Amino acid sequence: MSPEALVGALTVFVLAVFVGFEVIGRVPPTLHTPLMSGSNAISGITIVGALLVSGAGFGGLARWLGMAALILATINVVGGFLVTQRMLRMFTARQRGRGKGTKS
Amino acid sequence: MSPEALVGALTVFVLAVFVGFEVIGRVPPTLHTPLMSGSNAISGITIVGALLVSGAGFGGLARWLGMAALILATINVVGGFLVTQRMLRMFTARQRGRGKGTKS
Amino acid sequence: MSTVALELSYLAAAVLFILGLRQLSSPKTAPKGNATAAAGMLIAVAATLLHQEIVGYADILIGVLVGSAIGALLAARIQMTAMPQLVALFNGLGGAASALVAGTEVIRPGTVLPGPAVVVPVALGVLIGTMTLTGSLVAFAKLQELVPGGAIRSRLLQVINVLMVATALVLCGALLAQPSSLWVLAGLALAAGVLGVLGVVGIGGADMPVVIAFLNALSGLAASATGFALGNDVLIVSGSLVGASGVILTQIMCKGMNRSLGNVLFSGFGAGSGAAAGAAAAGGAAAVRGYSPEEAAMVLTGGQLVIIVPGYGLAVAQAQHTVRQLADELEKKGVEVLYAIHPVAGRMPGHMNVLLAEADVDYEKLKDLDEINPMFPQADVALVVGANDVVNPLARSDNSSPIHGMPILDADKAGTCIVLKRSMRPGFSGIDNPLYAMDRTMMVFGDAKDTLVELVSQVKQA
Amino acid sequence: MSTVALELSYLAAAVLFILGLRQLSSPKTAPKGNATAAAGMLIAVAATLLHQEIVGYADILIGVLVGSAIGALLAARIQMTAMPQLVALFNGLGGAASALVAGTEVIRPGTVLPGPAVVVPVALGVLIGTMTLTGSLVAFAKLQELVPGGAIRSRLLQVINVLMVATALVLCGALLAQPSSLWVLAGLALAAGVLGVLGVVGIGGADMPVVIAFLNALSGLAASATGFALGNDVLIVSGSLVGASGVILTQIMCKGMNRSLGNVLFSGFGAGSGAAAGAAAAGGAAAVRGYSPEEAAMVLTGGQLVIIVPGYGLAVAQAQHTVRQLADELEKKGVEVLYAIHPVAGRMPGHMNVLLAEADVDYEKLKDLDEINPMFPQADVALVVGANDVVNPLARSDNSSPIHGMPILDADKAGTCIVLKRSMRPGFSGIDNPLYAMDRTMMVFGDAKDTLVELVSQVKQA
Ligand SMILES: NC(=O)c1ccc[n+]([C@@H]2O[C@H](COP(=O)([O-])OP(=O)(O)OC[C@H]3O[C@@H](n4cnc5c(N)ncnc54)[C@H](OP(=O)(O)O)[C@@H]3O)[C@@H](O)[C@H]2O)c1
Ligand SMILES: NC(=O)c1ccc[n+]([C@@H]2O[C@H](COP(=O)([O-])OP(=O)(O)OC[C@H]3O[C@@H](n4cnc5c(N)ncnc54)[C@H](OP(=O)(O)O)[C@@H]3O)[C@@H](O)[C@H]2O)c1
Repeated sequence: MSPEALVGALTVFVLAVFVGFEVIGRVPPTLHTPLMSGSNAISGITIVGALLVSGAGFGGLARWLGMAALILATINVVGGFLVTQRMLRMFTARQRGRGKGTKS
Repeated sequence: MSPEALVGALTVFVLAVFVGFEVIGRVPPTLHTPLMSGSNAISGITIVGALLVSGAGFGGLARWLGMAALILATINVVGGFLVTQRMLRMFTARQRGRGKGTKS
Repeated sequence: MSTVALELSYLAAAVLFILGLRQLSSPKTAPKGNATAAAGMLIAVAATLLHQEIVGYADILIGVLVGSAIGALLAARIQMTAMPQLVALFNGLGGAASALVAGTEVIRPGTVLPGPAVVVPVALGVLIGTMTLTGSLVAFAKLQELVPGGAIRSRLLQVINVLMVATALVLCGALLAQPSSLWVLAGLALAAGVLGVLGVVGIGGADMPVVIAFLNALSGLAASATGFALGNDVLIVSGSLVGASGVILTQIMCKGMNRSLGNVLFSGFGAGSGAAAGAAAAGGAAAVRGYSPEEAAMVLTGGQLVIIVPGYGLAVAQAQHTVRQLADELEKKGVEVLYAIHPVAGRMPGHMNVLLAEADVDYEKLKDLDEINPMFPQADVALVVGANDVVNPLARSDNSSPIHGMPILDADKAGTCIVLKRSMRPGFSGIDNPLYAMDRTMMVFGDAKDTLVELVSQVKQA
Repeated sequence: MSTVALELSYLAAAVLFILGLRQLSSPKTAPKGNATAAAGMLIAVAATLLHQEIVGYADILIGVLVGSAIGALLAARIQMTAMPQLVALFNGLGGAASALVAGTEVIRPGTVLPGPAVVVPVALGVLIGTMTLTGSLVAFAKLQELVPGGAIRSRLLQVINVLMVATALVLCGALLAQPSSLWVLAGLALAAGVLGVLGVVGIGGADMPVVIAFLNALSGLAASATGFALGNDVLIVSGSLVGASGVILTQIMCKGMNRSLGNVLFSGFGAGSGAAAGAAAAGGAAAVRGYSPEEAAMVLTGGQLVIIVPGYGLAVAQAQHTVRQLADELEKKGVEVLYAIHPVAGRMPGHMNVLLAEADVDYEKLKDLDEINPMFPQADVALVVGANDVVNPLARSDNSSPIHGMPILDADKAGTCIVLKRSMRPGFSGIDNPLYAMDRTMMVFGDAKDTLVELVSQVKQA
């Protein structure tokens, strides 16, 4: 990466941090546990890096490292989103149950 | 600009739009007029483009266009920030006046 | 200064802009916010001046000096009531600067044949920037009453409009083929200029504030487009911040008027208001009786809670200081005074707030719609100073009224409603206001400032 | 798929992540938000798979299948009470993946000698990622009670810590000189791993939630660093979103406990709690009298407003469903039931909310501190279920108490305070709770679930 590209990447980083603080600051305490697991799943985005390594046809160490990265990242992504969904369903189950009776 | 750089620029644009909506959405109606003139002054940032053109030592049309751009952008920036400051001072004058008496 | 250092400075500037706008979220921190943003601008300018590509400072010096002098003069001299015009003017200048910078990018000496990734943003920058310029100038002229404020519409204009859009599209295509053609660029600017003029000419003068907010958004987008053309992140970021701000303000105003942006831009709401006004004035005047300031002063001093409802007439009469005096006198007599601020009272967002702040009214006494409406039934007096549409009960009750559904201030629910205006002429929307004919309403005719001066002296004596 | 198309897909993914997180701002839209974010991930993965640089799919297939199977199994099987551990585990895995990807970037075949703009982020990615992994594993082990939860501290550990920091710094320097050296990289990972272990070993088990939120932030930063190394914007954006989320959660928790992050990470608050607990149990038990569930049930049914204060003991006893049953029975009898949720009740942020949501409690009945505290004086009963520190009045009154200044729920201000716990042992902070000795307090000793079952049947009969 050239130094200029680095500054570009830094710009993206800084803006994303601002977006993050603004957006996350509005999540109510009720949802802090799902927020934690959900944002955790998002941090599994390294999966795209792992895919590029695993699919590049490297041999030797790079191959095994890529494979390990891929497995770990996939666990993080799949597990993270599923468990978050499971938790969030609980929050809305009650709402849906009510909906049947009163059309709320 | 290469197509890749264009996508990078687009990323920056999209993130900044998110930041803008989050941040501006919190400005109370009381401050909407200063917000308008203040953000207007910020849009005078084209002044940096005008400076680069004016300082490049071009002759002919480019020089005059650059000069015109520079004058207009400077009016926008200087006038915008000053008038915003003038308005905002009004909002706080009252507060400061009170401060003397009660140390609020 | 190396390119990396320059770009880091730009990043710092962008961060300062964001922080500055964040501080605008409260009147206490707002002045610091403006200073923060200005500091960001200073950093960006200083870093650019130190950049290696800058070879001559003569032109720069002239440009900056001339621009600063004009800007400072305008900022210092402008009357608070003329703020809408000034913002419109600045908007236009910003748009013009963006268009010029974007255009120069393809025609300057030494430019290599630019690809579509440059030409498209250049075309957008020129197009949006020039539209912003001419549109803003028309808005300025209308607000400054240099030209009549009514909406001008005709078949011919519509035909020209369509022709110009077509021309602009064709020229954009031509620019892609011949990126450095000065003539194509000039043609594009011309078409955009005509579009800007026609677009705003067709909008009634009273709708100008929405137009200004919208032009504000456009000037941001023009800066962003220029940023894309130059590959400059700070332009992109600042432009989109301003664009977002303009869009949000436009939305808020449209909601406050219960209209859509399309309706404002294309329907010429203000076009017929002159005629309607005449009719209403003729029909309505007979029904109501005028009261004298003395009578009004007696009611005012007898109350415990007075809610002042300022409107556009306050700005016209420049009566903000006198209102403040009246409030002070009433407070001395033990009457509580609050101000009810409607989101679209006046002619630009936050208009009333700025006026009253100028008169040093504590901003904690300025209550917005949701906060104050439940208090009207307890209020002894609602003192309506040059407001009309924002207190029109038809908006609540009459389904067929053009302002139906617009949220209004419930001044009619106060014990007594004292209205200061010059005549029975309607306000911006051109429709009658049944509030004036209510039993519990006292109309005090005359210029708001004159009446208020009278009221102040009466209250003092009471 | 071309690079431009790939990057546009990544931008779309980033936008979906942001929109998803925005939708997490309300329980109603939250499930959609999670689905939105997952859709973003799907787009990013699909676009990557279609990219031209991918030549073989065999490894990918294996990796994705194995990973998905394990992930799905864990997500489906985990008990709600074990959520903290699971989040810690996932955190660690994400950090490890980031470290691996970052490391591979400099040692993979065909890499050109990378400059500092690549090496520095790679070093950061490996360092932060590995620390996140080992730290999270230790946190997992403590929470799962595989190792004792206490804070382990000694001079020796501190010396090793300092040595490791020095080693890591030296190795970072070495990596700059020899970017593709496998051994330097492995050494760096090892040092970071030891640092992660030592950092978390020194923190008391009950402080783990803060640690997990902090590790969450770190895993985001590791992803960001990897993004810098690969020049990949979606990694940078997602990583910083997660980083911001982790930082905000850490702040909230520290504020709820009235401690600074530094204090949590370095002071070993939980270290002495075992001893203190013993002392307190011995000293306190004599002073208070236990009541039977029958007596408590009578008080409960006699009230009009009962506020339930759940704490960590609810999670330990897994009594969330039984609490819900009790509330239902009380409501049938015309008693209003609300829940008071302290921000740090339980062992992770939002712990109580998740448990009660699992038991189908309407989230509108869950009130936070500011909302419920003014209601305690009107409440007939505060039913404290396995909570201790969050209702300790010493936080209000005793300046010398370690929890002084921590905001607490005013359960002591209710008409009667019924406390369900097993003994007089203190909670996480290890300090005595004078609430238990108050006149108006009824202690009902025993496992919360058993007591609640008893209460339900008593209330039914009443
Ligand atoms: N704020 C915004 O951003 C914005 C933007 C676009 C449109 N608008 C529109 O503007 C309107 C604002 O409502 P509003 O109630 O503030 O104003 P209004 O409905 O326009 O009414 C203003 C009233 O002030 C009176 N007036 C004018 N000069 C006066 C003077 N010197 N002394 C005393 N009275 C005077 C006029 O009556 P006389 O002539 O009889 O004196 C007029 O009826 C709304 O319809 C809104 O939709 C606002
Ligand atoms: N939420 C977070 O994110 C977080 C993070 C870090 C630290 N913390 C700390 O954790 C504490 C949380 O406060 P808290 O009031 O919820 O919990 P607590 O102060 O830890 O007290 C929990 C109480 O539950 C009782 N208990 C345990 N198992 C039980 C069972 N099966 N049945 C009945 N009672 C049982 C225990 O008493 P017996 O042993 O006598 O039964 C204990 O006193 C705070 O000090 C907070 O700072 C929280």
